[in-house]
Amino acid sequence: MKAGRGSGSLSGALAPAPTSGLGAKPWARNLLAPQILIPGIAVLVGVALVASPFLATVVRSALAGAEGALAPSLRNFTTLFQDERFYSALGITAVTGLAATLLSCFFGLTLAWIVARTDTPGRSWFDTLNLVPFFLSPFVGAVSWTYLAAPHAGLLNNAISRYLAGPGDLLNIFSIGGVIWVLALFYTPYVYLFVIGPMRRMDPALEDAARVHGAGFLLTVRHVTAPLMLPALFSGALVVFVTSAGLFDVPLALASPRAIPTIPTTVYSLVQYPSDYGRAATIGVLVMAITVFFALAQRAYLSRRSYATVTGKGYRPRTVQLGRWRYATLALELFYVLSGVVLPMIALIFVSLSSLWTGWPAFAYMTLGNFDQVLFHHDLARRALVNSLIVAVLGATIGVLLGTLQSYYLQRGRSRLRTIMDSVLSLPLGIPGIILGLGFLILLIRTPLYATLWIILIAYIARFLPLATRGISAMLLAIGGDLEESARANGASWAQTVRVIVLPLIKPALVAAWLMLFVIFIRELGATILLYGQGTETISVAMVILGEQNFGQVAALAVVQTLMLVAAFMLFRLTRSSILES
Amino acid sequence: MKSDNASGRDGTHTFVEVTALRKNFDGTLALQGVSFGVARGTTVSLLGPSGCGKTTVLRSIAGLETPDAGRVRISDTVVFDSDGGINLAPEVRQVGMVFQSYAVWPHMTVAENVGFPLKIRRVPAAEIESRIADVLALVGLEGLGARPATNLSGGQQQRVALARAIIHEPRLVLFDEPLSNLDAKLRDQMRTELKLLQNRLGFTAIYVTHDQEEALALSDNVVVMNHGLVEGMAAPRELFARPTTPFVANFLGFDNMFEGTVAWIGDAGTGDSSPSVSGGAGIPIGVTVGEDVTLRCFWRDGAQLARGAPVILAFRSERVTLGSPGGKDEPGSNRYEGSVEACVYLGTCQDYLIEAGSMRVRAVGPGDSTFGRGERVAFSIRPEDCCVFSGGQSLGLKGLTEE
Amino acid sequence: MKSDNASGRDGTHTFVEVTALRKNFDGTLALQGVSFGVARGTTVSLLGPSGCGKTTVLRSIAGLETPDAGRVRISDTVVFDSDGGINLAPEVRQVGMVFQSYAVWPHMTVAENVGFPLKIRRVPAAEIESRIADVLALVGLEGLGARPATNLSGGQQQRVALARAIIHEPRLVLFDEPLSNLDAKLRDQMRTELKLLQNRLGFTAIYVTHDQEEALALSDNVVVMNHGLVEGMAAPRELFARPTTPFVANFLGFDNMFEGTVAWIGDAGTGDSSPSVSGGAGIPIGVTVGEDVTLRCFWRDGAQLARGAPVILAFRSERVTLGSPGGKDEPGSNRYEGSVEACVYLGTCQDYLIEAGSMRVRAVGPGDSTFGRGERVAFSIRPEDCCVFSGGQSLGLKGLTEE
Amino acid sequence: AAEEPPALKAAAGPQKEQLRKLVAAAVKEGELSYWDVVLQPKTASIAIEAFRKHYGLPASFKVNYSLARSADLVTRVNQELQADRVTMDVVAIALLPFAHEKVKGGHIMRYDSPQYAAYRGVFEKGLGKEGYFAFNGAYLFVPMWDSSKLKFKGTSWKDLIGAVPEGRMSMGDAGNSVTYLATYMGLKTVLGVDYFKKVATMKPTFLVRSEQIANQIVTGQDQFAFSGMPTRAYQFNQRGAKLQFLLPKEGVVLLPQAIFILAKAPHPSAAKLWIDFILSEAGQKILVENEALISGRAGFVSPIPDYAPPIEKLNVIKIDWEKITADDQNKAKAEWLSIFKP
Ligand SMILES: Nc1ncnc2c1ncn2[C@@H]1O[C@H](COP(=O)(O)OP(=O)(O)OP(=O)(O)O)[C@@H](O)[C@H]1O
Ligand SMILES: Nc1ncnc2c1ncn2[C@@H]1O[C@H](COP(=O)(O)OP(=O)(O)OP(=O)(O)O)[C@@H](O)[C@H]1O
Ligand SMILES: [Mg+2]
Ligand SMILES: [Mg+2]
Repeated sequence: MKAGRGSGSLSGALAPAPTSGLGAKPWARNLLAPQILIPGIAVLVGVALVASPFLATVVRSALAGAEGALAPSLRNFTTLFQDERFYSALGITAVTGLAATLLSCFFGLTLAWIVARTDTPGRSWFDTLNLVPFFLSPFVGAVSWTYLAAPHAGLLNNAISRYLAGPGDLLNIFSIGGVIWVLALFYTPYVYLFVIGPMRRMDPALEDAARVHGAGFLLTVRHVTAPLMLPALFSGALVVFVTSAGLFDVPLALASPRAIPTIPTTVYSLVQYPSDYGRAATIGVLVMAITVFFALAQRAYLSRRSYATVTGKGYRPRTVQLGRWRYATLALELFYVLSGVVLPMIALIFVSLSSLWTGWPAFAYMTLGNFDQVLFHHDLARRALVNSLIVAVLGATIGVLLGTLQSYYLQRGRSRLRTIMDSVLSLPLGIPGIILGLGFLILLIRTPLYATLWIILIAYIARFLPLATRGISAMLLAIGGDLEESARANGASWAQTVRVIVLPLIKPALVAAWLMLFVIFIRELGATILLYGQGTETISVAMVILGEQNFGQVAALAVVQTLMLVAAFMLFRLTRSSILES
Repeated sequence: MKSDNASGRDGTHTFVEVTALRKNFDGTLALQGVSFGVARGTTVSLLGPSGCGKTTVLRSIAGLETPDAGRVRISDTVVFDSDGGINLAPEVRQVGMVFQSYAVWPHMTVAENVGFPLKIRRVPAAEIESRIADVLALVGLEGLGARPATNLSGGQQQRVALARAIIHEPRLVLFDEPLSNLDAKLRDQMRTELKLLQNRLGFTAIYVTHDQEEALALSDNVVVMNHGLVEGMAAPRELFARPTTPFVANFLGFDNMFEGTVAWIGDAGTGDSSPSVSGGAGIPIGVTVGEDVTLRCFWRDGAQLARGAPVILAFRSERVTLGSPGGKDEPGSNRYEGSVEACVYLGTCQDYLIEAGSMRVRAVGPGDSTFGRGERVAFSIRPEDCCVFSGGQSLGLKGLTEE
Repeated sequence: MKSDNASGRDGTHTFVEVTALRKNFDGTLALQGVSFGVARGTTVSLLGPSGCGKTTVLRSIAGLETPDAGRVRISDTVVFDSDGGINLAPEVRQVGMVFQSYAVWPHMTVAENVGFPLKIRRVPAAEIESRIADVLALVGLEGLGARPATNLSGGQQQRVALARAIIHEPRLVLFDEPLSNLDAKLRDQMRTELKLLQNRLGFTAIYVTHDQEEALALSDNVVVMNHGLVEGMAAPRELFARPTTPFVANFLGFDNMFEGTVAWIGDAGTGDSSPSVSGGAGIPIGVTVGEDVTLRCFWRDGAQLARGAPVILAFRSERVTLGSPGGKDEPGSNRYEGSVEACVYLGTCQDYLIEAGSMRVRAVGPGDSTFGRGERVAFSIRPEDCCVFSGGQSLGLKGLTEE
Repeated sequence: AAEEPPALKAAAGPQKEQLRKLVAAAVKEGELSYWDVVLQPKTASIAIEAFRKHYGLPASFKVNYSLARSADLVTRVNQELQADRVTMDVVAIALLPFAHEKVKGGHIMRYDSPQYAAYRGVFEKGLGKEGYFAFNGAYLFVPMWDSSKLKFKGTSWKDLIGAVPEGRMSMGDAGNSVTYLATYMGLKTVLGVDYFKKVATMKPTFLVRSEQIANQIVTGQDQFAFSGMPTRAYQFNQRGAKLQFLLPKEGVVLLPQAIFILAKAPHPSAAKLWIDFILSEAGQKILVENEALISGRAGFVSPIPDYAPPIEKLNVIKIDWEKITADDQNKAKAEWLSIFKP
């Protein structure tokens, strides 16, 4: 039987219905609908933000010659590819990046599992503590670790030689291992942030099934838990790999002193006078290519399988009773918190309280002078605190707004361009901060934005928007579209639906994204260093300036900055609604 | 209600009219031209297997999906017309909808969920409150208004979704498998409540389900869908008694289906000289199933039928009568013997799987019947209980059993 | 099998023995002392409403939950004993388990899912492959091994979970509501398949469900649970015919339940002089329900019963016989008249809600019965079909109806 | 004004009139933008305060001071020039080749400061360019150690070789800092490439920040610094350290901070006044006292001769900064890298 017969008697005779349409072409009206228009604009803004530094970088990479006499050429590429030092830098960066990514994935996944799924004592505390290294920032972390593990001078080495009669250079932070260690420690929170949500939402029966069918604890983790976290893990790993590979200050502090070449320090060298921006941009282009490659590979890999782990019925979050293993997980947690938070903070505090740091706390040098200088006497430091706060609050707010709209487009939109946009919008993750700063400098120097906070703000948003978009997208993905549709069907317009349904539901992700942007903006340096002007210095710029003279003051500023960030974070945790956590 | 003049203007009595809807999802033809109508105040069920396009139809009516072609009219408003370029936004279509997943908003209390449609319509707060209380009482959730919506059991959440869909007294309520997530007991209960509610409020309803009992229990008309097409549309009793296609038959519980050939037509059978039995308006025919068994049944389709033509024979397991073997062979009763292959005790009844030659017949016996596994048993099917379809239609059946 | 000497040692024939399990979840007494045994090769169902502790019992047996007290023995191994401090890890208990949510690993193919228990046990790859093929054939999933597990329909996923649970030939298979996510048609089908499979493989099974049909269909013994306690344990037919408590009765489909008082005991009724009817082993009594109606039934409990004592009367809607009003009143037949309040067509049958004085009776009539809403109708219940419980037990009923 | 500011008091005749005009113009301009790569903000505040007093500028007159890293400042200047949107007035940078390059490009304002009279010697030695820039202070990188930890008695660059075990000496990273590179280029002319190859066998660690170089000697991580900065020794010793440095007999590379006005400076008059002040006796005193920089001013008496010796006392290695091109520097950088970071 065909549809014709199925239409039945009731609808047999059709009379022309009154036409109540607007008369406009359907596609035109579609484009003007707010749910298309507003996210669309956000995406266009995002593309514009990507396009300018991207184009600047690409164009600059294709220009060679002396400053002022640049000509289009592929020389940058050919000379780069003939440079052996480039290849060894590439190799070392790949090794450190991969090792750091693997290690931070291990830590991030394990810690998230411990906090979300086990009965390890004190896990609600660890939920906060695991994120503190994120506030310390890798650079401050690297510096702190040099105070801890520099040969012959680090606190740990000194302790070993003093109390254990060991050699004074047992630990050497100035090595590839040191770079990996610090990167892993301080990028772990990224993975943790990406993984903890899915971990909380995973159906524990999937693990139970493995246990019952003969897999011991470790085999279960290997065969079930870890693979199921792959999508989130991949997102986190991608961010860690790309940003850690582009981060210059950690290798500069830890690898360069021992003449270990890396890509980010090579880029840093290239932009030092006498500078070679062409070659730096060329490396930037390659890094972007790698970013895109990884993003596409991730997408391709994930699209082959389904990772939906939330099964509605019969699902009840359960914690694993670890028994005696509780102490093992507790030990791992303590180890991480000790390495990532406690020890670096102790080192920083010691240094910040010393007028002269001699490698061991000495009562004779104790002083509060560094804090006094930073907090009350340094115009620069105080101005920088204010500027950073303004940029961070404003930037994080704008970033979350754009990120929300972009994720809405990426997750809910119908456009065919969605997948391409997803890759395009994540491009800035692969642009080294200083190159991106240069791009914006070239672009905006003729505008009134030059030497204002706005130019910094724009660069920050351009660079880190993908992080917000990724985080919010993940949450939006987890929330069924039917919650919105039922609001529409019940009479709410799109705007009302977004306000009353979508935003409250994704609030945890919004808060997380805001926090992430806020923190990053407070401490970002690479993109700022060329863009700050007189009166628009940020905290990181102040740290660099202070770092030329007195590291005690830098340590004091770092302590202040960290306390400020952690306080902001605690405030958020307290006010955060726990509806979706349960 | 607005719709009062709809019938006058259109010359029909349909309140909702869906015409030739087509929808293509990246190559999946979800709808291939679906048309049906719903009379005012009645319930139409869309029934069909998973993936046949039921939800897509419903979403197209609600405005949540934009079909590629077709027309949807609700009351006297054309809400969608691909030719006229009309596509009203969901919020102006003024319908209520209950989602398969409930779609109860987890960040709101029960009262906030239920009061949402009124709040959106800027009804005064005091009135909202009293109407929430009324409608919660109606669905049996008195006093639970202040609870977070996620603290409810599945059945209660379903009622919240229902209350939300009817609080603004929509002219049309759409239900997308609202009961499929409930366990059997609760499902029965909610079914009854839904029916009572509709009687009381008198809204028009379109009800999507893949459960035949639900469709039969709740609706005035059933539209059976398959692969994006309407396979049949009729009132429940008609549909249940005389399914029009093998697909519909199978879907409506004709759980014994066999391919066979026509052995004889009319009273003058060849091998079997059984006397004529008045079987409604059909011609008695014989259908050979497997190698040896020929069943007597009636051909009700007006179409010509030739001897030896391939047909499909179908009957329900509940219509199979069981008895001890060796009894007398009543003429025209299709009585056979076989052995019990499996038997499942279900309390009020027992399910049997009986092997008789090349046929495997499902049968239902009373709860206290005592045929054991491997035992010989006699079974008979009345010719009136058999449905015969011409064999060309077996395609639909194939698509179904594959699932 | 290992268990051969178990009976000898223990002096019992139970293969699984659960003794006095207690479990407290932050104040919720999930289990308050649950004991039961399962004979080798048989199936025991745990039946009970949501939240009664069924899953907790099953998980305790599997080792996924650590009870606060009690003992669990599987074959001749004590796998858990709170006194002896024994608590074996799940992976060494050698059971198979089918989870309510299937818990099919979405990142593996069907074959990988099914082969997992063997891979973990380091069975050679070639053998794994052949055994996967065998077991997939067994559950009817031939050729689907290479598919991603999530590309399957619900019913197919359920079979994957089943195949995974039996591939390593466990001595005990645990099922946690394996069919509750399926629609009615598929559920029926899977039920039959499960039964056949167990017959073929002969494993011992514990089966958790809240669906009475499932419990009755699949098991040799049914344990009815309520609020962390065992309410009754019996073979399906026994349980179905003579539930021991009102709770069990209600749960097993006695959908008409009334509180009443004993009007007369023995043959000498007061107001009603009906003659004695041989009703099994019970004493005939009269029970007054509401203001005016007195039903004749049998008291089977050995306990003493006084006139005027509060009792609970229960019967099934399927056992109510419907007829036209005004017919003759057969003696002892509990025949009354009422009017149809609601009527739901279900195809093979129709559900009626009948109001007769202060009683509201649910009844099931044949699919082709034609009593309309508001129509007068006569109904009767045979005394043998009524169950009477002493009124002190009404507590259990209350807890149930609240849900 | 009843009370004449010191600058006007000191001047006389037509000069006085000119100065008065200049001050008036500067007041009208209202502010000044000054970029530097060395001066700490604290020092800058002292200088700015003195500057205002010296010329009697109102409190509303703003001197915007920024400290930047050399490479970033170079980029910034280049970008502003390319975009023809100059916001900086005075720039001080220890990169003479860069300053010469900008003079050639016509980007530096010609200004004959009255103070240049005291800088003849500087111009003669090729450490400045008459009419365009002199230097407000110079610094240098020399061997340094902690006298409480190491007894070192050497007098020559060559005495460094083998003075401490492998891996216990730090060195300025010429791959990442142009000032260390310039030092290398200068030293190479007197010590030769082979000398540096020997240094490389000591497996030095490479640091950029002079602060860190000094600190690592204090903590004992390094026993010796190849590129110690006397300024740091001064500052650390004030806090209790015992740093000591050596001015080797072969000579040192002096790194003068060229200070100049950009041709399109938005506040040229204020800029001229600033140059005049910084190069004056008073200005130089502030810089030397606070930053231990070496003054190029003739007749200037250093208040801390131990750390900032008078320029005449130094054996400055002669370098023709004007001839050095970016290309030369790139070549030297590559050479340094191949020696130290093969
Ligand atoms: N957004 C979509 N994108 C792609 N395909 C879709 C989409 N929505 C539906 N389909 C496909 O269209 C067909 C009809 O889907 P629909 O949801 O209407 O089925 P249904 O009858 O409601 O099924 P069910 O009973 O499983 O809910 C299916 O094949 C489905 O896979
Ligand atoms: N991990 C847990 N934490 C707290 N309470 C729990 C936990 N697991 C079970 N409970 C509680 O214990 C009781 C028994 O739960 P259980 O899951 O055994 O019930 P069930 O009979 O399987 O119910 P259902 O049919 O809904 O699956 C319930 O009240 C439940 O809320
Ligand atoms: Mg659907
Ligand atoms: Mg359960």
